[in-house]
Amino acid sequence: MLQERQDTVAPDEFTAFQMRLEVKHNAPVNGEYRTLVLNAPKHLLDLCRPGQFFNLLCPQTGGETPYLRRPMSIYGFYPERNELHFLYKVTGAGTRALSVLRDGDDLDVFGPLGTPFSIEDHWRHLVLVARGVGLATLAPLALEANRLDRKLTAVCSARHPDFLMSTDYFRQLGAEVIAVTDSDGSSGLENLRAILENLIARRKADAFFTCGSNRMLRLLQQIGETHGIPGQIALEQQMACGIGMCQCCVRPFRRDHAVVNLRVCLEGPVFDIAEAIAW
Amino acid sequence: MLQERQDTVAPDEFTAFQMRLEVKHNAPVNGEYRTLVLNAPKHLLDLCRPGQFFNLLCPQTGGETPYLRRPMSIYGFYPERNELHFLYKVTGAGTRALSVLRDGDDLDVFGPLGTPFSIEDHWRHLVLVARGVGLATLAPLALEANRLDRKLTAVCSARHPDFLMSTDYFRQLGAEVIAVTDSDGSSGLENLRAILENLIARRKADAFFTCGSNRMLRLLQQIGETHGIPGQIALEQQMACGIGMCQCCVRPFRRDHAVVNLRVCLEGPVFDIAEAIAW
Amino acid sequence: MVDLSIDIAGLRLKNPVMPASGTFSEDLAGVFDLERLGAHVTKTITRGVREGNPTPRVCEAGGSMLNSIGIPSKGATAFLEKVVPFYRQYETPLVVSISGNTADEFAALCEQVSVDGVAAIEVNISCPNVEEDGKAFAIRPSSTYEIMQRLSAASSLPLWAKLTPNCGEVPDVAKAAEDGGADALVVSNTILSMAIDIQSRRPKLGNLMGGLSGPCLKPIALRMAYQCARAASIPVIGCGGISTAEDVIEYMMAGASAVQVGTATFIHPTAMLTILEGLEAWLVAENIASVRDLIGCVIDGEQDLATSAMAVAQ
Amino acid sequence: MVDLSIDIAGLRLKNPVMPASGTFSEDLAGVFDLERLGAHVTKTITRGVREGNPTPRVCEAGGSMLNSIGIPSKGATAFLEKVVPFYRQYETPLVVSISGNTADEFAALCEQVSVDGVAAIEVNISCPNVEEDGKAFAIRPSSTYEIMQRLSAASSLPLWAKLTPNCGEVPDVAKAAEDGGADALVVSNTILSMAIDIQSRRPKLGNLMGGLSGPCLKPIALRMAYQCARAASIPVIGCGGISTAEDVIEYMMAGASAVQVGTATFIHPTAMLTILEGLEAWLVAENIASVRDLIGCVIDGEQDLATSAMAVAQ
Ligand SMILES: Cc1cc2nc3c(=O)[nH]c(=O)nc-3n(C[C@H](O)[C@H](O)[C@H](O)COP(=O)(O)OP(=O)(O)OC[C@H]3O[C@@H](n4cnc5c(N)ncnc54)[C@H](O)[C@@H]3O)c2cc1C
Ligand SMILES: Cc1cc2nc3c(=O)[nH]c(=O)nc-3n(C[C@H](O)[C@H](O)[C@H](O)COP(=O)(O)OP(=O)(O)OC[C@H]3O[C@@H](n4cnc5c(N)ncnc54)[C@H](O)[C@@H]3O)c2cc1C
Ligand SMILES: Cc1cc2nc3c(=O)[nH]c(=O)nc-3n(C[C@H](O)[C@H](O)[C@H](O)COP(=O)(O)O)c2cc1C
Ligand SMILES: Cc1cc2nc3c(=O)[nH]c(=O)nc-3n(C[C@H](O)[C@H](O)[C@H](O)COP(=O)(O)O)c2cc1C
Ligand code: FES
Ligand code: FES
Repeated sequence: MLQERQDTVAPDEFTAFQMRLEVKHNAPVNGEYRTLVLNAPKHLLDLCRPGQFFNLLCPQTGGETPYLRRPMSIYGFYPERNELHFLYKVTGAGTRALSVLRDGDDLDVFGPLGTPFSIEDHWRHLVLVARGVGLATLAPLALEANRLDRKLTAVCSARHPDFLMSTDYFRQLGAEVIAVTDSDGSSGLENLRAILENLIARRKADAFFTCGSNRMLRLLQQIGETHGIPGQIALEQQMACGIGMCQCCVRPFRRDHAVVNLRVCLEGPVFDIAEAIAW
Repeated sequence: MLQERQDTVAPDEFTAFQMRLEVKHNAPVNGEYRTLVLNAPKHLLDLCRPGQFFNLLCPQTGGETPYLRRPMSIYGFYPERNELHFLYKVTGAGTRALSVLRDGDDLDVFGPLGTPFSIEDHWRHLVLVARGVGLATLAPLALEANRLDRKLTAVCSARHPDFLMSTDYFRQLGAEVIAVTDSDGSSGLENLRAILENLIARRKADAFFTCGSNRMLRLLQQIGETHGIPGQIALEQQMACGIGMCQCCVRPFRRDHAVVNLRVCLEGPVFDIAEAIAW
Repeated sequence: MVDLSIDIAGLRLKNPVMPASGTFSEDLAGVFDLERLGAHVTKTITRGVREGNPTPRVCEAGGSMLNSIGIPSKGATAFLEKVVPFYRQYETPLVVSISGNTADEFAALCEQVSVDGVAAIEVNISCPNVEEDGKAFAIRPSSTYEIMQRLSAASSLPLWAKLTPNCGEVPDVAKAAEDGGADALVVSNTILSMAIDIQSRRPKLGNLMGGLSGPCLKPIALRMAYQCARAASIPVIGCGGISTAEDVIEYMMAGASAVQVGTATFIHPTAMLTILEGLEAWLVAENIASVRDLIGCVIDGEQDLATSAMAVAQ
Repeated sequence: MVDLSIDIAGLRLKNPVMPASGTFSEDLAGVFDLERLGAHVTKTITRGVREGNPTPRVCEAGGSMLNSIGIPSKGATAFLEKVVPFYRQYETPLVVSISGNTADEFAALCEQVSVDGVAAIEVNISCPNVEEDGKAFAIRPSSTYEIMQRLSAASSLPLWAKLTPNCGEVPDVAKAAEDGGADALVVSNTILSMAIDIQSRRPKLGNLMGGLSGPCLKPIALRMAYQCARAASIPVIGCGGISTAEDVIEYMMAGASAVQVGTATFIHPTAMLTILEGLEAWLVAENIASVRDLIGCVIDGEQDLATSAMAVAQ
């Protein structure tokens, strides 16, 4: 087996590191999601930005044999307490292997990777629209908005109130939280549209930030175009290298009236909502 | 991963079984050797004969990825207390993986396999000549000799008195034990020859039983021919299937004035000393 | 009840799972009831006696195995006297694997083993052709076509041609085998490989090189099975790295009508039974009435094979 | 101090470890100092712009990976304007990988990239030749010879011919590449493979088939490296499944003068450094003064290659 390398290079020259980090905590949040907290050096955490991700080498244990690394958004990074957080959903071999990591185990991580969210100076009021693991990607943005003293509204969507995660977290950061669920019907497209248009009418929406879903992409593209409000979306695609070498993670985007393939790992995972193409 | 099958067939129809057995005990005997005790069903132990072996599926753990099964002699089988014993030396990936098995773990075994030692009716006094893991193979023969009420002399050889194993075991079974070691020079060929010729002179050697080493094979072939004393040797060869299908485990033997290839797993591992060819 | 039966060129198998040649023998009857298998396939024999290769004849490499057994053979006469009669006690069809160094020798053996009790002949054309510089018959369409013509003239039994992965023109070879008279294709044999022990600096096999089998071979042989099923219209029998029911399903979706299990039997002697039971359970769970419904059901959008191979653009 | 330097057809490399084409880019400079590598090898480019294949472009199979990226290319002009200048900052030699659908296109590109800052050209002749029914140039000795003649006339830089494992006649192809003017052989590219998702019944790759790389490829590519080193007299650069220093040693013992690391870099981005350090430590421990002493040192008893391949008798 290949042995992992520890920092052989000066920490300030490079943008991403492969290192083994110790598991501090790995536990379920609710029936579907788990959080993983790693003990990370400050120089690594100082490089992290909201919207970036790590490529994780999931262990080969318990009959699971994941081979490629698995991309996982940074759910939180806390240089002051040396913590790097992930929020993940168990879906296949790799995440199943992650779920059996115990406190004190090592996990080989590679990152931070990708283009982060960017908050322009004149965006005073940000709106996040998040569902499921999308929360993982958007959570650090809330912290950043708080740090930059921007107002924040978080529209959190879930199947059922039990699966609404991080709403307390957003509230602690001073965000207005609007929770919608499938179970009470409030997560429907028309209701979401109404919520967002209401925010716009109240001048509480200078930019939208969202993740993953096609439905949300289309809605925000429409609303954004109608009202001239920009936005960013974090997208997913299967990855191998995670840093732009292999070109497996491309998606098509509209740019300069043409369709171009961009790499989710390098040009993304955060893209301009107007350029993204629903799939 | 393939799931293992438990007894899907009537235990009395077949000669060998693939089954998962529970580890009862796995501990060092001395710096070089370990014993592994498995909890085995009586019907399996009832099939075992001295000189036979099992083909073990060493677990893929701790970075070790043994793929083929590893052959291991039966060191002891005790139907009355449901125990199957192995004595092994850690040499490579497979045995390293065996060495980390913990009590309560499962081990997939396949056996019993191979042609056992045979003790002819008129052999009243048996002589074992054993060294190293060869003891593992010869130990059950001592028990069998005891059961059949034969006299037994065990010549046990080791590098150093610390590595002399099983001498107490042989004594308990009423054997006369002659211990020789490299450290005091007593294991040399000439001393061994003297010991054996002395046994012959005292009519305490109707048949020889030994394992593995070339040096011992040559010595016993010479002495056997000179004095007309038959013998059996258990040989090793790399294996895959363990039951005669793949033909990878052949060795050359002298038979009917010709050299023939025989399979160590099926026609062996026990062979007539006169037919074996030193290598 | 799920229907597991399969038809291979007129030969009915009660299920699609059988052993691969060289990884099976009468000895396995001591481990489970061989009547449960779809067919019995014997180790390749040659006409005369062969010793086989120097040891070590097997080794491990990257979670798979290499072998260079070298087809030791007791010869056709001994085989007909001892092995064929053993299998007559079973209803399961017996498939005899043969090979020859020259077309003449191969054809003579083909005729010789066409006896009562033999249901089909697997012709191992992945073996070297001494008349062609030692290159295997099945590495080229032309030599494949020629040998299959010779062999099909020599026997009235169904002939299963066993192909090699050491070949750059698999679809053409498959078509050539069909045109030459093959009744089914077995896809595939092992791929030529090597391993060196860096401590001793010696090849890990006595014969320098050997054939790779087991899990590593699967994606390669599956691709070949798919190519062959699309290129030829005779049944394909998938072989290479199969160790689970899922592997069988994958091969059958790719177009195989049946499968052969090789190395997995060394690792798990009862693998073929476990696989069969898993296959049946999966079909029940998926509510599929007949295993035949799986054959070639992969949704490939009828993409052109040559275009796909080209687009891989290695 | 151990001497790690290597000579490949007149080009001196400070050590024998370099990336494999398509598994490396400028982006890795953000992870470690690229000056430490023996050479820099760029992703294959084509003359014109290419989009590449539909996604998914990669998947896992049996502990290795399949890819069907399809050589997306921004074209030669963009490459010469942006990529070549980036690598000029390093002393490490730059090797540019190129490919073409026709001999003309290939040769034109070969000439076009023969510029200052390029130390050698890797000619990816494992790519399909549209004039030959889409079959890769390197699957036959004849087409290998022809394309190498065309290419070597088009450039005065050293040409490294990258061979394919999808071939039944590797030694002949190696010889043909040498005769056609290749200065070194890169052995090898990925092997054509497939995987199907049995739940969705769809191929796991958007392009149906893809190339297998990683650990499963190692025993196959190692055998090819050995065959090529014995068949040809130009240097062989081993490639396929290398992920540890031991793997490098095995390839060099088999006859490779240097190696390329591909998929391992995806799994361990710093793999090439770990390998280099491991190699150096091993040489020190074994008291070997120069890494060149390893080249071809396998004790093979000069067994005849063809005989060995025949004796495998698959
Ligand atoms: C930039 C980015 C950030 C992500 N952040 C998170 C996160 O914070 N929390 C979280 O739970 N999930 C996240 N995902 C999705 C996560 O990568 C997949 O759930 C995970 O790879 C599944 O692996 P598996 O082995 O469990 O599943 P399998 O289905 O067995 O995976 C098989 C292969 O498909 C790939 N794959 C499967 N699903 C996805 C997916 N949605 N996106 C990309 N590749 C996939 C795997 O990486 C693997 O290569 C993110 C994906 C990307 C691209
Ligand atoms: C019939 C028989 C009975 C045996 N009984 C015992 C026993 O009771 N106690 C014991 O300690 N050892 C015994 N051995 C030897 C034991 O099989 C090997 O020590 C073991 O296979 C080494 O595996 P490894 O992975 O640790 O070593 P590695 O060297 O990594 O093994 C690599 C490969 O070589 C094979 N191999 C290595 N050494 C041997 C060997 N001596 N014989 C056969 N194959 C080998 C392995 O099975 C494996 O396939 C016996 C061998 C045979 C044939
Ligand atoms: C030890 C061994 C011996 C083999 N002998 C033969 C043989 O005699 N004839 C033949 O056609 N194939 C032979 N094969 C190849 C197998 O039949 C099969 O094609 C190959 O192993 C791939 O299947 P697997 O991955 O399931 O093992 C042999 C394979 C192994 C491992
Ligand atoms: C994602 C990916 C892209 C590749 N692209 C190219 C390419 O553009 N040109 C080429 O000659 N080989 C390409 N290869 C093949 C590699 O260069 C190498 O030959 C192969 O992966 C075997 O080495 P490995 O097992 O170390 O990965 C690619 C391989 C991978 C995995
Ligand atoms: S994952 Fe390799 S380029 Fe994006
Ligand atoms: S190990 Fe297979 S025949 Fe002996």
